[in-house]
Amino acid sequence: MANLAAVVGVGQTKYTTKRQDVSIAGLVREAAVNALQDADLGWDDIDAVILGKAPDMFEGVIMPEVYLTDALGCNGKPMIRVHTAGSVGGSTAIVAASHVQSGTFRRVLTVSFEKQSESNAMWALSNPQPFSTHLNAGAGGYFAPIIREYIRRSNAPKDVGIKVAVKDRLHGARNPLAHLQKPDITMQEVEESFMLWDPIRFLEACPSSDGACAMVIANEELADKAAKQPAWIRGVAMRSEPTTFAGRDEVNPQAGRDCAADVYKQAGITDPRKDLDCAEVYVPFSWYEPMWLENLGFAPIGEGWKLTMEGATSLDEGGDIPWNCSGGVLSSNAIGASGMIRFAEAARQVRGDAGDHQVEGAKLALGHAYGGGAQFFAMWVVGSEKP
Amino acid sequence: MSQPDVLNQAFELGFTYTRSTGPVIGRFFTELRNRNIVGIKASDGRVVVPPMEYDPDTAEELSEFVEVGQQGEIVSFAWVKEPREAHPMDVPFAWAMIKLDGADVPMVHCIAAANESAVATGARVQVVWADETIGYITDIRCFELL
Amino acid sequence: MSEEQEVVTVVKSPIYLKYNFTAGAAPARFLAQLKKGKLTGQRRAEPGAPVYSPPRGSCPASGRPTEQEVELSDKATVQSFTIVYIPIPGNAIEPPFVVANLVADGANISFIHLMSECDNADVHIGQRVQAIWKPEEEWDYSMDNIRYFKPIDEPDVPVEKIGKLSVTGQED
Amino acid sequence: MKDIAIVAYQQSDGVSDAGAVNEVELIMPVLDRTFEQARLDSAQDVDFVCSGSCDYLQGAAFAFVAGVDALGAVPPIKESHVEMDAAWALYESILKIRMGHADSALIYGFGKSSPGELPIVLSQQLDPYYLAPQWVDSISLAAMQARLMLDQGLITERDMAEVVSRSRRNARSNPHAQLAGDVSPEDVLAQETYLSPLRKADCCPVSDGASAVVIATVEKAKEWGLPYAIISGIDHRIETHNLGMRDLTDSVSTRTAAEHAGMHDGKVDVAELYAPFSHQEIILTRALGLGEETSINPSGGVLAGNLMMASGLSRIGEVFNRIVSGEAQRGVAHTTSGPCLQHNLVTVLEKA
Repeated sequence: MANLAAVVGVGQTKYTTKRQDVSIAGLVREAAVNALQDADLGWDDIDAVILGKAPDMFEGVIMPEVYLTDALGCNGKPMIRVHTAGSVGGSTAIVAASHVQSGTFRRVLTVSFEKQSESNAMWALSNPQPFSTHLNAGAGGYFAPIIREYIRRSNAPKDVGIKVAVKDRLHGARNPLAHLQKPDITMQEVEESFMLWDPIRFLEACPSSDGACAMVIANEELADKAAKQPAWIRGVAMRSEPTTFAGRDEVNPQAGRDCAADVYKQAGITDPRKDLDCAEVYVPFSWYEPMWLENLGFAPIGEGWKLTMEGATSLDEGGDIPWNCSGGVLSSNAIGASGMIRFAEAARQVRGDAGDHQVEGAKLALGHAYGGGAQFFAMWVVGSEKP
Repeated sequence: MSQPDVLNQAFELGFTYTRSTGPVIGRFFTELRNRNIVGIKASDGRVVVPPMEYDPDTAEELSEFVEVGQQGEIVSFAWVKEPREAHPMDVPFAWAMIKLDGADVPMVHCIAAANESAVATGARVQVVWADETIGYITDIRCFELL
Repeated sequence: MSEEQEVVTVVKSPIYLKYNFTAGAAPARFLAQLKKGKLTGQRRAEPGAPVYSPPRGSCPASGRPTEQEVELSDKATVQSFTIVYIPIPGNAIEPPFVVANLVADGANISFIHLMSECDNADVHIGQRVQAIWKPEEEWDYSMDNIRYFKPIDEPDVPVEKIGKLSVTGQED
Repeated sequence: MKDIAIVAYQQSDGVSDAGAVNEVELIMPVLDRTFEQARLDSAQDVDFVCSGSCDYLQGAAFAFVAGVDALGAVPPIKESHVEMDAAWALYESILKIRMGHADSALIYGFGKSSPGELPIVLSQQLDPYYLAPQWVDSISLAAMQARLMLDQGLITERDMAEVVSRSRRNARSNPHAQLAGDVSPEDVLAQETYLSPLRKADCCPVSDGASAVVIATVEKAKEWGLPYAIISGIDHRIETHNLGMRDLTDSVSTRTAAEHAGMHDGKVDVAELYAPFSHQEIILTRALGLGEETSINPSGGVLAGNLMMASGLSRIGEVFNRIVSGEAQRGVAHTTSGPCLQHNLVTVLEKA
């Protein structure tokens, strides 16, 4: 059995379009220092550093751990770099946890980041290779047809995506770190926003952000003595499947279903909507909330949108299973960090440390990330109580 | 199946990145634009050029700038007989680790020299500034032998 | 430091790397057929194995090489689509335009391509389309030999049959 | 902690240009042979898969995603990736087994370096403000490191030539080697300098290729009935990114990693060292304290062929081969990343 491990420190930067006041190292460092301060620890207390980010082309720095060694106090320590596309922030947290859960290290620091303003995400993600079609209009162009197929299958009303876009921005307005601050957003404003990739409107898509997120993960002995309430890691799971294959269900990928089943089993969850108090789920395009509600077993197939429309996932509407109280990816998207933000925000909830977006009395929370063509999944469940 | 045709095509993976410098690198570049070179004091007192943001030994943020000389000594070098297209010079030159006067840690930059035998470890060099300095590492066009 | 000048906070860093790309064996075979005006797919050399187009070298579900070449029809079915309202970097096409996930008859997987000669509002899942090719003298090792797909007057394919039609357009 | 064993290792031939072969076509044949050796049908038969690759080698984002197409990942598998040499993917897999979430794992690394100009590509892993914009290539940095050693009398050019000579001669018995032959130190010294003080022979070639390893708990290895070698220790350390603040004539991080991996707990019969340049093999040999009793780079090492992102994993595989063949009882494998040996991983393997 895995050794117990817990999040004992969380640190984030403010998410914003351009962090022009810091270098790449400065950005990463800021989140790391915040996590150490949150844990009331110093650099010497860290045994290893686990770094994650999406493609190196975003910043044009190859294998950036080589350059970030000193910013993360790693000289003489082990340092590892994870890259699993958009799910990387989540995968990185899981790899970091394995450093402790394996009994190999006592306490580690994990950091994920993206400084997207150094380049252009559309360019970095769509840069064509010779002999290939040049019709790749960014991530939205890829996911829009899958969303269209979901709408066809579920017969969901057209305004479900609009509702999610409003709900997550209202959540984001409670979170001072969120990139988009839109406390007055309305359904009409989203509906009237520019259509990008039909059926995805501008306000139904995530922004492009600079930012970093960090966590300190410690073993049982150290977590018991932690400065603040630890978030105990109750389950970790990853799954991958190929981008395309004949018969693949792109709307409801099996890798996501399997990953959820695995992490729920570890955490003793049989009914996620009932057993979990909240969830931070990777929703970069608004329609992915109802799709993942079904994929993750919060709602029967074809009925995820009903939860959304009933307000079940809304903090403001007093929903029973609030999703993305931090504002989610729709409010802040520093790609490499986005998955880790979900994991860290889940930890903040069960630590009772989520400020104005706290779900009262949250004891068990899900952190979720996905990447590639919705083919790479990483999830964890964290709880306020030691298992 | 038949043998495939071998299909080759050159392509360029290119972007002009916008890098925000933060205060330490920004100060160094600002000084370069004014044709000055500054280093930074590490926790153990060593002067590091170009200035590092964080100390390798203590991980602390560094902030104490020190102006250093524009001449220095070659600590080691590599002679580039056939410059690559990306290299800063199109004639043979040396890459070198150069310890500037007043610095304790060598920096890497290039040296213009007629031939390999003109360059030697311990030899003195001085900065050659670019015609126009813009606040970037290439404001130091190269070093030349004294 | 001189007082009148602003402190440097942002620099431009051009990073341009040159590569010489060589297409993989499976894509190269596919492209060589396209140059002859033929749309092909590939599959594992087993009866009933799924047909991939464009082929990438493996049957991703099994991880085995796709050693058998299969000629496909240039008729296809719309599996899904998006209407793109923003320009694509490096592509001259004027928005809004339809990018569709199309499954060619005889293939079991979709590829993306443009749809044109249609009312964007009428495009729908299950719709039948056919390739409009460039003039033969312009054919190259490229999927761009097909300019776009346009709707044809054939009945819609029921959703559960999309991706399962034979090369003749019949149910497999 | 559970004892973990290596049960299979395969590598493709190191070639200077793999030509009309994409990522998945590069990986599939190696995995085929690996599955055959481990008597597995596919990646479905292991509990975890982890790979190492680098997008910039071939200049395409998400190179590793294509790798998944070689795995037969339907139904979905537990899978992860490091943008590092696959030896670190092995490290991640070991943690996964130690924590009880897997009993077996497939690890693979691949790289197609030939499309780009590798030494220039690697310049972009340096400090993005001070060094990368100067396009300081990886060979030039190594050349400066070699000169420091020559100047300080720590090595001679002949010492370097002897490393090359032994590599080429050892490589004659390695069917996957790219450069092999009966080359004497005199032959090497007779070459003109390339990037002085380095000669071309002092530098590893650029290679395309892939390699793969299967690891499992010892119980699982026994259940499978396969010959195996035990991974008795593994550790890695990184050093400051400021080249001027490192003692480039030594490899402190290699020494630390070896100590933490328990290398000195017994005799080392064989060592496979990831030394892309001849003088770096000498630095590593000294940092590890290896003497006459250790056979160094019997495969020829990476001077005989350097499969970027897979070479480190291959070093571990080569030691495994020596142990299961009975040539060695105990061995050490070393992997490096970054300029001038900045980041080093040491694995200790023992006979079962």
